[in-house]
Amino acid sequence: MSSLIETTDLSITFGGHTAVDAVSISVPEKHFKSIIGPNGAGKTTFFNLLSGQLTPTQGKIYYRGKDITKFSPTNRTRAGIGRSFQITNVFPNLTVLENVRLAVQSQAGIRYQMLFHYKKYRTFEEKALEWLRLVLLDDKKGSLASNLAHGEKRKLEIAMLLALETEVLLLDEPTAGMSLEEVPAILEVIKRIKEQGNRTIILIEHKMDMILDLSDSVMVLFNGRLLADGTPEEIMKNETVQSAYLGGLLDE
Amino acid sequence: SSDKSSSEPKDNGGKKTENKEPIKIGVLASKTGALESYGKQTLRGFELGLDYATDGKMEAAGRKIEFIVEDTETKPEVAVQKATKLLEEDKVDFLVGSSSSADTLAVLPLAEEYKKIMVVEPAAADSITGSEFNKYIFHSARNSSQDAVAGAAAIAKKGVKIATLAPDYSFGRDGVAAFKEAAVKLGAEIVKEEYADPAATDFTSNIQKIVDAKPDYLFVVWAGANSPWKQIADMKVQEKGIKISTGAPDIAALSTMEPLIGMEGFTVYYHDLPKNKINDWLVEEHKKRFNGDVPDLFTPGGMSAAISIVEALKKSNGETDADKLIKTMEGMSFETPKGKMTYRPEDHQALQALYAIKLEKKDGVAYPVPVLIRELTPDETAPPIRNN
Amino acid sequence: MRLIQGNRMTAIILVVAAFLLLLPFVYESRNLLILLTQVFVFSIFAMSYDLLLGFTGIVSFGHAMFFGIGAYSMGIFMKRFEPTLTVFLLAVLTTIVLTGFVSFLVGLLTLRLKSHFYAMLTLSLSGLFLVLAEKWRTMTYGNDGFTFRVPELFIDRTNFYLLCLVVMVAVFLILKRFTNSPLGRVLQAIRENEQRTESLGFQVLHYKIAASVMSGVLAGIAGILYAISLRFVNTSVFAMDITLDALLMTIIGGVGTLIGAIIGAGLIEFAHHWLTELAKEHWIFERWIIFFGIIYILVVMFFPRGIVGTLSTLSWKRKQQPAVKKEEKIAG
Amino acid sequence: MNNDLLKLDKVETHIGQYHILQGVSFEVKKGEVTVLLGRNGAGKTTTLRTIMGLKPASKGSVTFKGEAIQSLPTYTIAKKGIGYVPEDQGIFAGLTVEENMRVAIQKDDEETAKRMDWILHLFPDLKRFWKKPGGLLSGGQKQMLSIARAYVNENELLLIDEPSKGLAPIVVEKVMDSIIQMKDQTTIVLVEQNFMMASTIGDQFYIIDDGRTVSHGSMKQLKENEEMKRKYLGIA
Amino acid sequence: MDLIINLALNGLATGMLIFLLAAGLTLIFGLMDVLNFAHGGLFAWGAYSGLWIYSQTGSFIIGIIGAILTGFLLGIITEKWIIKPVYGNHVQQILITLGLMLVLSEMLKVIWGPNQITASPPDYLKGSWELGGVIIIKYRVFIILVGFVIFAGVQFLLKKTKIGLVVRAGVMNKEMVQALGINIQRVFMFVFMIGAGMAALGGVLLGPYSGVIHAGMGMEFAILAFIVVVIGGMGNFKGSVLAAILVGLSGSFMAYYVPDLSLAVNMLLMAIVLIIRPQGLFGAKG
Ligand SMILES: Nc1ncnc2c1ncn2[C@@H]1O[C@H](COP(=O)(O)OP(=O)(O)OP(=O)(O)O)[C@@H](O)[C@H]1O
Ligand SMILES: Nc1ncnc2c1ncn2[C@@H]1O[C@H](COP(=O)(O)OP(=O)(O)OP(=O)(O)O)[C@@H](O)[C@H]1O
Ligand SMILES: [Mg+2]
Ligand SMILES: [Mg+2]
Repeated sequence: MSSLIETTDLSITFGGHTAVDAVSISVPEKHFKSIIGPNGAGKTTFFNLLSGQLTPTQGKIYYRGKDITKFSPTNRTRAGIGRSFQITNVFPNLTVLENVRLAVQSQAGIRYQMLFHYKKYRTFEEKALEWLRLVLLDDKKGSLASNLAHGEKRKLEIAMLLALETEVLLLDEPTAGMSLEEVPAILEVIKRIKEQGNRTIILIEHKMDMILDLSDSVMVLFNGRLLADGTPEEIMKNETVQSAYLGGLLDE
Repeated sequence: SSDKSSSEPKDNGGKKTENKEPIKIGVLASKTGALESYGKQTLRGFELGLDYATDGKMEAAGRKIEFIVEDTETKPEVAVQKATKLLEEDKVDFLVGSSSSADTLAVLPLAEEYKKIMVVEPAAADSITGSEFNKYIFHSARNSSQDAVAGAAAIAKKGVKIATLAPDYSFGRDGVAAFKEAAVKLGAEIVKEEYADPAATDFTSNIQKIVDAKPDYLFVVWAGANSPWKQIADMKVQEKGIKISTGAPDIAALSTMEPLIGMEGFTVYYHDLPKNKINDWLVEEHKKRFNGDVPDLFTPGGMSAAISIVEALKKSNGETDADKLIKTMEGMSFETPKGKMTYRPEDHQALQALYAIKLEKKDGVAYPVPVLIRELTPDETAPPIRNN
Repeated sequence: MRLIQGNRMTAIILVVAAFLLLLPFVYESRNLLILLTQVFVFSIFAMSYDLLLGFTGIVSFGHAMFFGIGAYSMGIFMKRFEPTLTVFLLAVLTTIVLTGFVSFLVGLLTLRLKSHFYAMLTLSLSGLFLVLAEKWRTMTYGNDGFTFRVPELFIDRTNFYLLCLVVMVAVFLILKRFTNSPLGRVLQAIRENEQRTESLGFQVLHYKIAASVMSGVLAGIAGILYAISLRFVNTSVFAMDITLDALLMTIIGGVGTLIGAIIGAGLIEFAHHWLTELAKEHWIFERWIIFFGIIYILVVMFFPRGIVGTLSTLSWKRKQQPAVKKEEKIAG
Repeated sequence: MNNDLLKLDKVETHIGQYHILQGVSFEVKKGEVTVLLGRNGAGKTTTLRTIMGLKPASKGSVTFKGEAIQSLPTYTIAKKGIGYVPEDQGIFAGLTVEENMRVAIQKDDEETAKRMDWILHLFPDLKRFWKKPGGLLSGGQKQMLSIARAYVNENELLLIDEPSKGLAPIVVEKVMDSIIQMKDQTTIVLVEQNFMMASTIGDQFYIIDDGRTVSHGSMKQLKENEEMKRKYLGIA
Repeated sequence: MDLIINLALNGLATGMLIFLLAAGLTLIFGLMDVLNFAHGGLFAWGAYSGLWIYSQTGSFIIGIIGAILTGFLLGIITEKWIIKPVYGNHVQQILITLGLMLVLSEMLKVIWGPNQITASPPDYLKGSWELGGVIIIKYRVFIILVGFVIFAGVQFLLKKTKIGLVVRAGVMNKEMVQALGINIQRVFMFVFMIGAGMAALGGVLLGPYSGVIHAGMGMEFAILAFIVVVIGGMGNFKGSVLAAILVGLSGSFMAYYVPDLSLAVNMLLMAIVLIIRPQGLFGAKG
């Protein structure tokens, strides 16, 4: 099985506290992997290492067999690793549409064009609208992002990631704060992307039903260390996971 | 406040002389900005000068004289803008000004472009009659070299060791260079040249070095509010046998020189130094008009500028053609509150008297008073010619 | 909708530009001409500043550095060589190279320094240029500065007026296009959220440098025109005041609007002119600077987003069409 | 008056020119947990912010212990004994966990110390990162800190906006426990999307849609009424 | 050796003086994140009002107290009318405080005239002691002492009360602080008032130090104060005192050993510090 993303011995230490501790994983192409673990286990930090927001103190990251450990976030995105953020991270004083349009523009590789009016690229706007429709946010396209309700910002966040059309999608709790009513729609989107079968997705979530529903495999982080990696069923049976992460919730 | 900016000629008789147009003089001065007090001195002096030279009639050779004042704000770009306005819109025949050297330098080429006489007052940079000179420029104010020569004349003698302290910009550097030349000529030796940040609050290092050089005199070239006097006193420079010498400034700044009482130096003007009729008139009239104030450092300069213009007009019979005026004014002598001044033909610098003085405490005066040691004659203070 | 609005805006601008173009031929006041020339020069300078402040979100306290480089390059070339058009072009070229180089380096530093710290660094760099101009006396004649001759063509104030007008309009159009280009949109994204821009796949540093160089070169050109208009240059071109002027003009007009920079420059220059004129009418206005200060304060209170910024929000509010909200550039 | 601790009567709130709340009314009884439910953008957060005085009501009244508070400044409202856990956590990023807590503490007495012990027991992670800047905490840790900050004072009423968001299941359980533990002293208004949590600890529910309260009842009713669940919550 | 001591002592005194100028700004700019360009104005008003009161009453101490009170008063007015509407918006802060700066410094000329005014210390602080080759200027010793007192006082205020914390929190998230029951508006006003009072104190102490005060002194020294706050690390009170001393000492020694650079020393120092340690010499990382 050829792996798309591989980490070896990946570690990062913040002033004495090792947030990610020698994690070696390998994610095959077109795979759907979920990461679970207690708060502060290092999940987001692990994402930050994959996407280049942080540089590991140790270890390597390979993408398609190529060492990308030293790549900047920009270059990783361009190489095909896109991510969404746990804490909403959009352009507050631009419109919703413009937020997504920028992602579409980047995807199209129009980066340094300064001679034409941006409206010349009409298709960008249409595409951006499509993405917004997909996440049920098209009615808010003219609002400033800062004026959105929390759940709406989460949707925008997802739209921006999808618009990048990267090969790898790193999703950090995409549905946190999204309403019960709308989670299914977003799930539907993710599922559809999965079914299209040409993307590799890594998902951080605390919603177990979602993880069980979607994942090909689940890895568990614990105090920065990789505790377990296996099929959802295996993981659910793991006792440490049950006692230290899930608690008694599933009993009901 | 009494300095009206554009004073219409006083309605004197109203008798129309044959010559049609009034003569217009545009005066550029800092009415705001860093040099506003200088600007105001000049303006008062200029107005008094016109009055004096025309016997209050405000006309010369039968033509009325009007003057228009513009504020340069002590900014070169404003000076240029205002000067152009004066030349283009008011069609002035003369320019007078201005308070800062930079403002003045910026305006000099305009005088040439519009072929109008510009009488520079009180800006002192050497380059006005030096590298930036053009033939339309007449410098009624003394220049930095004259100051320096006067400063040297007051203290330099054979075998005297002198250290200098000056702010680290054109004014200070030029001043020291000129002083050095003059002092060396008189046989003195310059043992140390110190330049300090003009905005410095601490002069320890400079003073320390000067003390270490053990000079007989410390000659200070300084301008601006932030001055080293207090620290010179605090560091007991005089107690170490080093005499201080500098140019006495205007009255407001004199009051900061309390610590220097006893120092010998020079001055451009202090109202009770010159003994002549014009000065008597100036002091009296000034007091009368400006509720008891005496004329200050640059008041006689403004007056001299006005007098020189009126004199030139009288001689040219009211003709304002610049070439003709230049011929008239080159070498022209005129009486001023500081005695006779002469525009040197070569570079149009007005040769004038300066005063060797000593600062003394006087009863009833809140500031140290410059007391005359001797008058330095125009010949004695004549600076080198540098306009080619 | 927006396009129509945009067109109307352009139309108004064209009409005004045409009017200004004809002005010297119908109206004889040289004084006004000079004042307007000054406005044009500072408009260019303020627009170049707006590119940084309003579009990229970079606060610089040292913009005078580029202005000064332009002014001195022109001055020194004109002083040292014959004031011909060839030398003029050489000076322009030198300015572009120098300001481009310096702004490139300074732009690199945005990588390392954020907000206040970057602002203060630029302040110190322009301070160092000031000292250099002071100390390199063989070249600059110290702080007194020097006068110089300019090419025949520019001696005539009308010609020079027209030149400045044309340059200003050109800079406006260039910057308009620049900021509305895909690249320009990325600049605004950087202003809003640098880190996110990065993870969208844009190389933030490249954009910041592009903006910095563009802005630096244009400021240099403003400096050139300034020097020619005075035919004199001294160290004041590197002073903090010059940067503050750009800052004030941009903010008063409305940050991130370009046209605001022009309006701000016009407003400040004219207010300045009128207030000093008033000083002759009534003694109270001798301290006209107080009124100037009060104007700033009132602008913030009544036009919190600058004149253009606030007016455009108002007119948009009046239309009340929440569905097609115009994109707003916020100040700050 | 009656035993309603908090009462909103036809509250309307504008943000800029937008009419966000267009008539929110509900009553909260002392000692109960009231849950606000509704779609994204329905106006739940705005309702809480209006109670806190952060987005003052333009119409209608907010009554706390019989006193109208809708036009009081936020800090006065908070001083009356209303604690708030905002949706975005509101962590002071540059301050350490300890400092975040210190800013929050209103009274430096024994009670507070006791509560602090209880809190640190509840969220041992906070103790672990006591000297760490709040901005560097993980998402869930921030959420804990935000809750902790509200717990540390003696509040009669707590407004909690989506506490379970970003928390591991086991921590969600702890938070639920803590709410149940506090119930006798503290009344709670909760916005929650985690229906399991909402339905476990809620006594009453209100559903907000398009800035209006459109339905309410006891949690028990809702849990049992499949049709209502489908209609308002899209779940079966 | 004498030389080194002389330079160090005077550098220290200058540093302390700069610290007094910058102390108010560390609160207003460093802590409250207000780009207050009117700081120099407050400072100049302290100098003028304080020295005027001193000349009227003959008591330097009363003059100092008067200056501080003037600073408080101006601080309250400024905060209420000028700063309050523009918290958190740097662009507006720049414009409105520059406006205020112009008004403040021109008003000085209206009231006290455009000329510079001499200022000398009271007799008991005049003159200097000479010990061997070391000259100790009394007034400078006084400045150093006052500097330490102010430092200790403000340090106490920030460390022993919640005020510093609350202000920082308020800058990061004003709404949240209020939701925690704190009247942040009042805290801000109080801190601004203290900052303005310290600026005024700096002003009145500067007068006798340099011997003269003038209306332009505000702008001249405000930049220095900004430099100190930035290289000390924003909002880091201890940092700003160290930075001020560093500026004082380096000015003193550079002027002696590398006089050619003395004009550039402050700017150079700031540039180097910022390039090497972007967050300021004593600032926290990040
Ligand atoms: N930049 C940083 N500096 C210091 N410590 C950090 C930094 N980023 C994260 N940490 C610490 O590393 C640990 C892991 O954080 P991370 O955000 O990866 O957790 P997580 O698994 O995503 O948790 P959650 O589920 O709460 O989001 C936490 O203890 C956090 O405090
Ligand atoms: N500052 C604002 N300006 C304009 N509209 C706003 C502003 N804040 C909120 N809104 C709008 O008000 C509506 C209600 O927002 P609110 O945050 O109360 O929703 P919510 O019910 O909490 O949603 P969520 O579940 O997503 O958190 C949303 O449509 C939102 O877009
Ligand atoms: Mg996380
Ligand atoms: Mg909400």
